[in-house]
Amino acid sequence: MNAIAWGAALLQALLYAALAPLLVGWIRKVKARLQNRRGATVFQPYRDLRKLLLKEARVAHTASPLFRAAPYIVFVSTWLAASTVPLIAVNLPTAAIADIIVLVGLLALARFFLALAGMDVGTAFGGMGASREMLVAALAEPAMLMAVFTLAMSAHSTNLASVIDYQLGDFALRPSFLFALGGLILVAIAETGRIPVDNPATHLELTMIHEAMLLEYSGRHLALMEWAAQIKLVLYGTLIANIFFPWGIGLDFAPAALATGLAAVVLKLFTLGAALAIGETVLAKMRLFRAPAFLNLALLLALLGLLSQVILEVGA
Amino acid sequence: MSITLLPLLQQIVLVLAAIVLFTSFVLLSQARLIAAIHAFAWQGALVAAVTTVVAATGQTHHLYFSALLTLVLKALLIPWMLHRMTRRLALERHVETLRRPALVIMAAVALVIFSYWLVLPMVQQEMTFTRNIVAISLAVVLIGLLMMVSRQQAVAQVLGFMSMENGLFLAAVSATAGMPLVVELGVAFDVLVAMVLFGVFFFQIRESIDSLDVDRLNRLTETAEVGEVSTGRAPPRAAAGEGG
Amino acid sequence: MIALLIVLLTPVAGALVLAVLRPLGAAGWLNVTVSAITFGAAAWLTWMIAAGVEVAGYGFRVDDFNIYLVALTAFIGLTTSIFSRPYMRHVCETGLTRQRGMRIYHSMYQVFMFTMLLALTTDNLGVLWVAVEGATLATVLLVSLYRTPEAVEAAWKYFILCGVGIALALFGTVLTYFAAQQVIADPSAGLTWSTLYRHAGHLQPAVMRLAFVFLLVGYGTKVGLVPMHQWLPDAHSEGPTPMSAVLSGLLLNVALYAVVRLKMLVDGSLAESSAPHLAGYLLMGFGMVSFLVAGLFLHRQRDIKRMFSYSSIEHMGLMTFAFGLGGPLATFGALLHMLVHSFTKSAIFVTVGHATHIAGTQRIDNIRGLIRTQPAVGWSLLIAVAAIAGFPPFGVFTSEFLLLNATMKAQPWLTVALLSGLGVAFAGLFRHLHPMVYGAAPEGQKPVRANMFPVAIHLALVLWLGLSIPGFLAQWLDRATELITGSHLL
Amino acid sequence: MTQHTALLLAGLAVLLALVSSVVSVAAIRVPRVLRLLVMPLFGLAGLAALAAGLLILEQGGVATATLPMGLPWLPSRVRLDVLSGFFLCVIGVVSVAVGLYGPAYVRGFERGRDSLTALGGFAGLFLAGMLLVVLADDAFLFMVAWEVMSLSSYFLVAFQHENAANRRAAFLYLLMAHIGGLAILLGYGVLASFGGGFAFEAMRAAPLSPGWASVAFALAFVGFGMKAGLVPLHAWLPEAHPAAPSHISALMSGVMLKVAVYGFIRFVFDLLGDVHWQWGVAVLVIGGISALTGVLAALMQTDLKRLLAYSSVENLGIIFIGLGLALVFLGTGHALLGALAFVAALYHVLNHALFKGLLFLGAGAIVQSTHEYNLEQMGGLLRRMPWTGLFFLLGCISIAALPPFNGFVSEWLTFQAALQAWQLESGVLRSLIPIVSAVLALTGALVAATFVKVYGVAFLGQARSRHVRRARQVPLGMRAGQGWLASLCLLLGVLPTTVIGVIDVIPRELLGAGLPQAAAHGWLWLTPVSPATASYSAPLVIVLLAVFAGAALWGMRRSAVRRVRRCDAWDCGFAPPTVRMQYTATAFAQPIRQVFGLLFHIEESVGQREDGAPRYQLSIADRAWSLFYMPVARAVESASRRVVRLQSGNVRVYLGWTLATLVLLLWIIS
Repeated sequence: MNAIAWGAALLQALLYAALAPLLVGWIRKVKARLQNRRGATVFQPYRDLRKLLLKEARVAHTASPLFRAAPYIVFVSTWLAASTVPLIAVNLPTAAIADIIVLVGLLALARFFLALAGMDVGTAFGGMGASREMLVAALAEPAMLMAVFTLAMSAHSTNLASVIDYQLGDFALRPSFLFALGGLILVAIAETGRIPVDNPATHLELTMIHEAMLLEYSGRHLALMEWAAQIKLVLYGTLIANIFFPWGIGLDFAPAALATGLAAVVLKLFTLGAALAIGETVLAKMRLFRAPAFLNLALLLALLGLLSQVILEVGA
Repeated sequence: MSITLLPLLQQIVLVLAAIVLFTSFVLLSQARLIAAIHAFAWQGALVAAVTTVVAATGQTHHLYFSALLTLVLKALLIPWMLHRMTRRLALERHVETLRRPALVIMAAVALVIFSYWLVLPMVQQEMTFTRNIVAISLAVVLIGLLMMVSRQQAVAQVLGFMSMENGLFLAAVSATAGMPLVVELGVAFDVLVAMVLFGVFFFQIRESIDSLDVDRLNRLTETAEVGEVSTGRAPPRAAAGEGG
Repeated sequence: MIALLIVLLTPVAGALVLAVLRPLGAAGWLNVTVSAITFGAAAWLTWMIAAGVEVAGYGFRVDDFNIYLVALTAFIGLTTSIFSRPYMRHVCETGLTRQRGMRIYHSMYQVFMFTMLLALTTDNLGVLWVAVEGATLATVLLVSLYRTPEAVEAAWKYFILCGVGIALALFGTVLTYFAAQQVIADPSAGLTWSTLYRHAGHLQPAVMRLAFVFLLVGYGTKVGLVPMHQWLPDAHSEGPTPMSAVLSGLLLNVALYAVVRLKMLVDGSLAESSAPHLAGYLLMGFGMVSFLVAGLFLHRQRDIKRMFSYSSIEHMGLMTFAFGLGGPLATFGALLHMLVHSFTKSAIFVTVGHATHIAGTQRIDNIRGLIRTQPAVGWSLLIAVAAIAGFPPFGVFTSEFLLLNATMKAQPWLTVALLSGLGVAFAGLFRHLHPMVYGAAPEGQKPVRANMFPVAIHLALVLWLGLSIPGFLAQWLDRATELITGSHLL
Repeated sequence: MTQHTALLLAGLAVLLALVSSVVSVAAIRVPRVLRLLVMPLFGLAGLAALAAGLLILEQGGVATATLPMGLPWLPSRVRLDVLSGFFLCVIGVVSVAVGLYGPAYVRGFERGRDSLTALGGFAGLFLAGMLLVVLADDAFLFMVAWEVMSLSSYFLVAFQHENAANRRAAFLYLLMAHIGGLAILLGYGVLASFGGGFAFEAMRAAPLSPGWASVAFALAFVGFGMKAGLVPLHAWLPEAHPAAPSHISALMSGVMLKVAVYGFIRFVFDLLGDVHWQWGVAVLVIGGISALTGVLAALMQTDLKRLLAYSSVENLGIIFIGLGLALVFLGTGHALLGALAFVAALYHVLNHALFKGLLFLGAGAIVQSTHEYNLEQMGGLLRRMPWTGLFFLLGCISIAALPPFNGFVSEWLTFQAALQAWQLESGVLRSLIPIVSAVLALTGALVAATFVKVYGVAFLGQARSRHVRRARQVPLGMRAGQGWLASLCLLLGVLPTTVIGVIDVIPRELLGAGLPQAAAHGWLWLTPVSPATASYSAPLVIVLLAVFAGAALWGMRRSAVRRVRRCDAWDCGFAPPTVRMQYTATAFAQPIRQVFGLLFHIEESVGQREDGAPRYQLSIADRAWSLFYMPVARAVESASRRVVRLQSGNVRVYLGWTLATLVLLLWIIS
């Protein structure tokens, strides 16, 4: 049993890594269609990664060893964070190893090194990106924690698996979850660097955040960073999908259950991706200093969720 | 109780005491230094007289001695010393301008009433006589202090001080029939030494601010601002000695 | 008895000899010797008392309360004389005073010691008064020793204010005598403290109340209670430093001692009256006012010696408050505080003397970088002030600890005032101390010949008292406490 | 009997500390003594304290002894229980590091004019004082030790006193320490007057009415909070800690603040006994404010040591949040949850001692090799001092509460405690605690930002000034000191279960409730309440990280070209970046400054320098000054100005005062 559980955990870890580019490709595709372009195939991101991996890496003279270590740390911690989120089945051992707070912590670790890497070479852009990233994170992280605390307080657990079990167990239309969902979505948008907070497809120095930190990277280092970003996107998508709409996720590790779980989650992710794409097409990127307002809204929503949980759902 | 019931000697005591009080009023309002010294001498003489009378009433013989002491010290020696000093300081003609004399006199009167009111609670029948004497002497003491407050002339201040001492003597002899002899002597000695020292200081003050106006002894203060202090305070090296 | 006689007569003899002794060095040494003999005799006397020998008679009375002050007085007299020998030589070299001045200084020093010891050991209120007045007369010449205008002015103010105060005290004494005559047959015993204390219950309250006010204002002037304190900073700042040391370390104590003795009488007589604790409340009021006001004064000082004299006022206020508070704990604390304050404060004045010689001035703004110039002086000043500010492990903290807790028990809300006062005073001291000891030394500032032995010994004692109060001293203070309050602490 | 061995060891520690301070007198003549003898003794004292603490912690129980000092009716007694033991460990760990670090570090002062005796002597006294505070068993000894600690650390702050700023800092520090000490003294006074004695047993037995208990609590909170640097009583801390030599700063920030925490715990949880949840609310609020304002202030600093000092304010805030939670839970009768929050606070006490000590030692290393405090002048140090760089990085990760390091564990525990708020009956508390945890979360994120800034500006990029470019590796001893703390940071991050298993004895003996579940599932699993509620397995996280990293590397090897070519920075193809084009610390903080600016007095001005070049000025002031400190100072000043009128200088006025007093009194009595 335990071996199977670990196997499933490993499987879904690999799935995360494997599916991540696909989701990005899908979002790009949808966006292209919405903009009346044909757009590249949904598998384009895989090709990009492969291309980057085959290129030689170039490192600035002024870079320190940390510059070369960072991509691995970022990739690994993001990946580990992702693999603790039940993708196709609940009750994974990884979920027990690391609960929601650890998840946030691992993402913070990744961000920490990402920002340091940005500052390492000593270019203005890198510093700018790091500074802005930390600002966004400083506001997004509490919102994220508050949102998950809302779940945790009603589920009496910070263990994602048990939260999902709880959701599946006795589902009710909870105002707190509504707020939490809203908050989490906003956080996800900010954290994954999507419009309107950041624009993944631009190198206009005044607007970029995430890209500014990657400017100096190339070759496999860049590949790892990009890949990590894609995994992060899937992670947030899965978090939203599987916590708030857990139906279909496998309750045991029988192949059938896993298959349905996979199908279900892929379906959910593609819907979310489509929604995101639509959002990005209709919205415009906002000025950096309106981002705090955006994130304060997220924090407010999350906090309201927590309070309404406390006030309205006593004993829940 | 009314004065008529008192034995004659005690009546005399009361009369003398009243005159002592009057003399201290004279001291308070006397602007001419020499005259003030004379008034002070008279006061001393009167205190001595009181002492003798009390001695006669109470057959307490050592009081004769202290009466003699008082007479010599307060009526003769100290006035004489003051006289000499005023002459050596060329102050015979000195006339002090009293500020608001009426007010000062009023205050003095108030003090007299106050001190009488103070001693009222000492109610014990056989004591009314002494009680009143205590009131008088307390008044004399307070008026002496008032005089020191109101006069800015060093010699006049000393006069005030000495008339306080007179008040004390009066209290000592009339209320308590005299202190133990050792104390009397000690007090007298102290007063004498004090007088000598006062003499020394007159000259020291004179040479330091070439006047005896105590209002001009105002260098040692906290209220002065720093700049002024640097000039006003002791030339520091002089005050504390050369370093190293 | 012999010991007592030696204690009293040695200074007198010393004073007579020193008044005529011309050679300077010899005078200095003789001064030390005389003080040493006095101290030896005092130690002997102390030992006798500790052994339980009754020393009384001829109008003298040595009990647990005054004996420790006698020992303290003799001891500080000795250490100060040790310090004053080189110091005054130095002063003499700078030509501030002449041979004659030195003769006056030395003999008056001994006269002062004599009056102090007399005031402490006598059993007669009149003699007590005479002695305290004598102390004034002895020191007033020393204050004006340098003959600078300021010195003369200070001396005059000192003389006038203390003279008036003392005169009022005499009036109080007369009234006490007056009250005594109603109850004590033998008129000659009418001023004997022990007799009075025995009959305290019968003394007429109305008279005693009146008397106590005069005595309090009178002796309070010498204690330096606000608002009769104005002479104190002047006299301390203008007189020679050894004088300041003994004034702060001894004279104030003796005056306070007199007040406490008289309070004991008044408490006895007022016991059945409407306001039994009147004396205590008066003392508390004066003490608290002096304590707070002096603390505020510290903030606006420009002269280092004035500053520390204000801190003396502050501590005197604290002790007065404690004695007024009454109760064994407070009294014990007050007695202890008297001890440690005298040690610390005289140590401070000794150090300040050296500091002023180093900087050549008493102005705080011109005293800089002492630690750089002469670490011994700088550090001693710093540590001594830390001690006087009530930092452990020094004894002042111990006594303040006791006082605070006594207040806490008796009048909880007054502790707030006490604490804020301590804070204010502390800030006042250190804001001036900091620039003096720290920082770079100004140009051409040179170290001086300094004899830090008295400082070291005083601070060592204070440290010892702070870490642990030796048993015999505790017993001793406790007996004194019992004498004053009538109840044990231990 | 082992308890007594522990107590003996503790005594030995105190003794060694005192000896080290006495020995350092010899440094007047022979400066070498300081680094050859004093510092090693210091380290040994730390070692002894550590040993004593560990011994008593794993033995449990209590040992007492009586010292030949103190008041006649109150001989000073020392008492070693598990709480004291824990704090002995905290003191010991950092002191050992300082003992390793010190010898090489103090070399820097041998050429200076400042007295080495003062440095060594007061450091020894400082340590002895802290140890005695933890050991004291009666209020008197406690106060003595407490003030010895304050006083000696004050002398150390004033050590380099030729710098006027240091003098000011020292004065402010001593003043506030004194006032805080008086408040504590008063608090003990309340207990003593009810309990009838200064011995701690008597105080434990004191029958207090809730009102008086609250008074005592308030006094203790003010007194210890002032020492712990809680906002708004923190003003001295960012001034004093940077002023001291760095190894002392490490002790002050890492240890002395913890001693204040110890005092608070001893006073509130032990002596006061039954707590009220209202106190907890007060502590929570103050703790939250301290944490947030502390980290924001830290983020805006450009002086490295000041920044670290402010972050100490923040960390103490977190600790007090934990204690506040404990008070709330205990006050509402949830002993187990109280124990959980309590353990979280203790764990953070230990962690903060470790990483703040580490960071200050690192700062000291930087200062010694570059003589630079200002971040704006640093840069590129990682390549010049790799070891310090590495250790400092570990410190940054720990303090930023990132897994798998120790900072994360304590923050995780605090969150877990906060998340149990649903068990409380009162809705107010249930909604207050989440808000506090939100503040905690915000704080955590800002800390990360702060230390990204510190590390990025100081160690990454390129040197911004010549003397920094000439920085050299520091001697082995200094590296060893940092290494010791860094490795402990990692260890406590990886093996939290074991550590908590040890700490658990403290709440069990102090509060009567422990965490039975915490270590119930083996050393791998940390499950504070129950596995279903929350679980964290740091070792497995490490393992998985390693596995994934292995996988990634393996993948890279197979698929990617291994060559790496060095070239100029691309920087969007602009001109090759120069040193002055780097993002500065000020610039880094600018966005956050703009968002949270209203908490501070911020004055920005862009002007012209005399040479015509544009000039940017920025001043950030703590609002606490204008709100709390200036009014008091002004009040005292004006009061004294009024009072000195008494000393008008005119003798007649003086006589008038005498007369007036006399008349007044006479009037009063009759």
